Amino acid sequence: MNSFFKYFSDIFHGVKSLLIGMSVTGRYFFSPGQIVTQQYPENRKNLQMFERFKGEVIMLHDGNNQHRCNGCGICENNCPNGSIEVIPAKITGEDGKSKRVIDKHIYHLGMCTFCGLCVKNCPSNALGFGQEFEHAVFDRSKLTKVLNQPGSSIIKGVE
Amino acid sequence: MKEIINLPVSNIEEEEYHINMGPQHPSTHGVLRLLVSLQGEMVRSLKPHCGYIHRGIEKMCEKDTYPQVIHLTDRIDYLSAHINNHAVCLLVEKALEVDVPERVRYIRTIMDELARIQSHQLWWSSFGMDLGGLTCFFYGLRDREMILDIWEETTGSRFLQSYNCPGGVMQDIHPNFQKKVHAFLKTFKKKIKDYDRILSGNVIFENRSQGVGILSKEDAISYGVTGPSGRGSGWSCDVRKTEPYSMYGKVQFNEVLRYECDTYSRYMVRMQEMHESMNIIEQLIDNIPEGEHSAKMKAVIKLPAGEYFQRVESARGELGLFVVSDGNKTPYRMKFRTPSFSNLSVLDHISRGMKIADLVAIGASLDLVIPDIDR
Amino acid sequence: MKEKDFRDNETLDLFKRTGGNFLMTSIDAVIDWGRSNSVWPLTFATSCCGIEMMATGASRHDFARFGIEVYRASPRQADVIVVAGTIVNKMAPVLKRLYDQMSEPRYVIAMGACAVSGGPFYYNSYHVVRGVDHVIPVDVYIPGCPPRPEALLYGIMQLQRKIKLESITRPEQTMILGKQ
Amino acid sequence: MDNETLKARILEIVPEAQQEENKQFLTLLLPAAKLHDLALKLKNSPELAFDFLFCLSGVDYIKQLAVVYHLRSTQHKHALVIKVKTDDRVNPNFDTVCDIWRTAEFHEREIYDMFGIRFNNHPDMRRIFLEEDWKGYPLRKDYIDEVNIVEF
Repeated sequence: MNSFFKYFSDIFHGVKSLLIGMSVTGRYFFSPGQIVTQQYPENRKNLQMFERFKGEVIMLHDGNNQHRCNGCGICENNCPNGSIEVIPAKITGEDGKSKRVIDKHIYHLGMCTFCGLCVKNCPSNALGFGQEFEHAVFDRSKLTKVLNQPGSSIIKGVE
Repeated sequence: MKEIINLPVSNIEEEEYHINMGPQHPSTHGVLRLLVSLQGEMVRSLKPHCGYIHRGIEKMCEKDTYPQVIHLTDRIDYLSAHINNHAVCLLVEKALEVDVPERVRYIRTIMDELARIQSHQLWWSSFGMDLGGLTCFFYGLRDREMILDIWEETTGSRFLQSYNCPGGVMQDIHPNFQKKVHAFLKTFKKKIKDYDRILSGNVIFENRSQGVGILSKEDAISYGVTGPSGRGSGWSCDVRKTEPYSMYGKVQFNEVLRYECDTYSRYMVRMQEMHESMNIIEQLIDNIPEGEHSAKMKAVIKLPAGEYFQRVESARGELGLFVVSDGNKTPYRMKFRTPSFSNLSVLDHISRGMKIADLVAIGASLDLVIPDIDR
Repeated sequence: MKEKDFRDNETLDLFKRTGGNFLMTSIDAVIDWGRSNSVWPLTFATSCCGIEMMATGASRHDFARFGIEVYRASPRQADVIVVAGTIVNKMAPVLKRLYDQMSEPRYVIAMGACAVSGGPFYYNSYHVVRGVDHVIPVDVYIPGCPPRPEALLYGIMQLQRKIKLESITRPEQTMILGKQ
Repeated sequence: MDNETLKARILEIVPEAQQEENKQFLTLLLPAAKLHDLALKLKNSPELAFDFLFCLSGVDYIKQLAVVYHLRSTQHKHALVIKVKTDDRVNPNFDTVCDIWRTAEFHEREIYDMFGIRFNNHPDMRRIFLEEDWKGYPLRKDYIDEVNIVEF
């Protein structure tokens, strides 16, 4: 007799818990205000990343195509996995002294872990984080970038 | 044909099947390989084979400076990345006797608890999915996105933030931080009731988890099963209580203990812990003191020669960090005592005699993160 | 999204074919349309990027909108393998076997720094494969550590563009170029 | 139990034990032969009751190889660190403690994998992370692997 009741109470509890679960999912089904899905490629125009978002490391250039990097190599030393290579060059300045400037600031985006040590430790605030996240490419070599723009020079008074 | 019929019956009963679960299997949560010996459907024994994601982090740490180690500890247990970083920072600060500002302690504690909540949310999603409830997967990950948004606004990354650094945190919290955390707490308190309604009270779920994978308290201690899995066996092993660090000594919270010792009790501990974490955050979030977000540290951090040990409570259990320093800027030896590694060792013991379908539930209830095992 | 908004169009130009008759190119267009809008991924995640892949499949980002409907647990039913996470020396043979079990046409997305180049574990590690393209040919590389879900969706759109250039009449051409 | 009484109590069992100064925990250096004996007593005597082995790590001190046991009592809340060292780098071995603390089984396999220290009477002394045919022990300081390691 006991097992008889147990059999039916099990069925009753099973149906009850099923209905409770269904009521939760059903509520979301009928409340379209709670839809969270974002339509990514369609909303691309007004998709705003947070201002601190770390998409890629960039070198900050001003309107005159000038940057603040003097090629000291502190970012390269601080990078935990060698994503940054600084190739310095020597040029002769206006006063006749040779000084160290940057030739190429090479950045391996495919290796970067966005730990932020390079940006944090840069003494002249030459580096920053870009908001770009659409980096997917077909060719791995495209992920190695030169951060200083062609023809750019250092802002006077920074070095 | 004749030979087959004449086979003695006992032979069939003793016949053992060996099944390879993994390294690519949806319910091993990564690349764990379990070599399971079965008798029929019953698990006789199993042998975990690790190392499919062994990346040699301990060796790499010996070449990195202390601030650089942070980006590696992120990737050990990526779901409690912030807590792992916290351990490194606490160890360095303890060794150098740096006094971090009060504000940093608050921020770190809040971040730790957010990490714990999101880790448990993800665990809840995958636990439900392993037992056949796909709804859990969607609901858990949906609510987790709110925490990721909070983090992204402050730290710039979604979940591997590298936000802690020795002496403090990388940057101050975003002005919206408190507002967003409040909004999250308010929403999540409603959503967590849904979690209970979907899974905790479900008859199928209860039948599949109650009485499955019994782990006694003695075994938990002997195997070193810490964290929610150990507390599900009634072992009070919360480092936040036994050795309080940061703000944990000053906030009021309960250590969640359950005594059923089965999969269900490990499940309930984690559900309760989310409530406790919210409780901790609520106590701290409005009282974050003003001040610096980082203490003054030397440019090159060198630990005095010696041996240091730091324990923290990560989302999976006790994370121990053992560092031997010889006075250089890089650690001489860095050992991570990761919770999942010890938790994995008990899997063989508690799944013997269970059905193979229960093995999935037991494995999920231990909340294994495979890079945490392999390092 | 418009063609010019995408990155790396110059590499994609290498795959473009000229010539072919009207009938065959029309059949190609239909088949490629079908293929590109139902790429089913394999449940294959080794570490952190796998969590972002799960997040991409979940409510907020929902990559079923791209026809990437279900994760298949068996490689025999999967079209694309998203290598999400570090591949170490012990795992490499397993990954190769999984790839070999997939049926043609099959695609590989290397997601995250570890799969692209070894990432954080490139230097000083003794057990890491430095880039998954040492083991299997890769179609699309998505850098990031981990890439955010939108970045994965973008990578999937790149893959779809690549699939649309395939030809059933001359598969070897796309094969050679694609799997250089 | 405070560190002084703890030390006195252990010195009763193993008189040869030496204390290492200036450590976070009470650290005792033991002769390897006495390790298993002491471990058994640490676990079983009611006033010591070290039932939780919370960290087990190998260290390569270049001249010596060491194994460090971090022990803790869940009952009395005291902690202890035991260290054993060996000069033998070719065939180092210690007694296993995995019959006393079960968690040691995996940790000892890890130490064997990384340092090549064998543990006698261990039920399953195989490599745990690396492949069976891996040459060398990576966490040793003299480990050289020109094929797999790219130096930074």
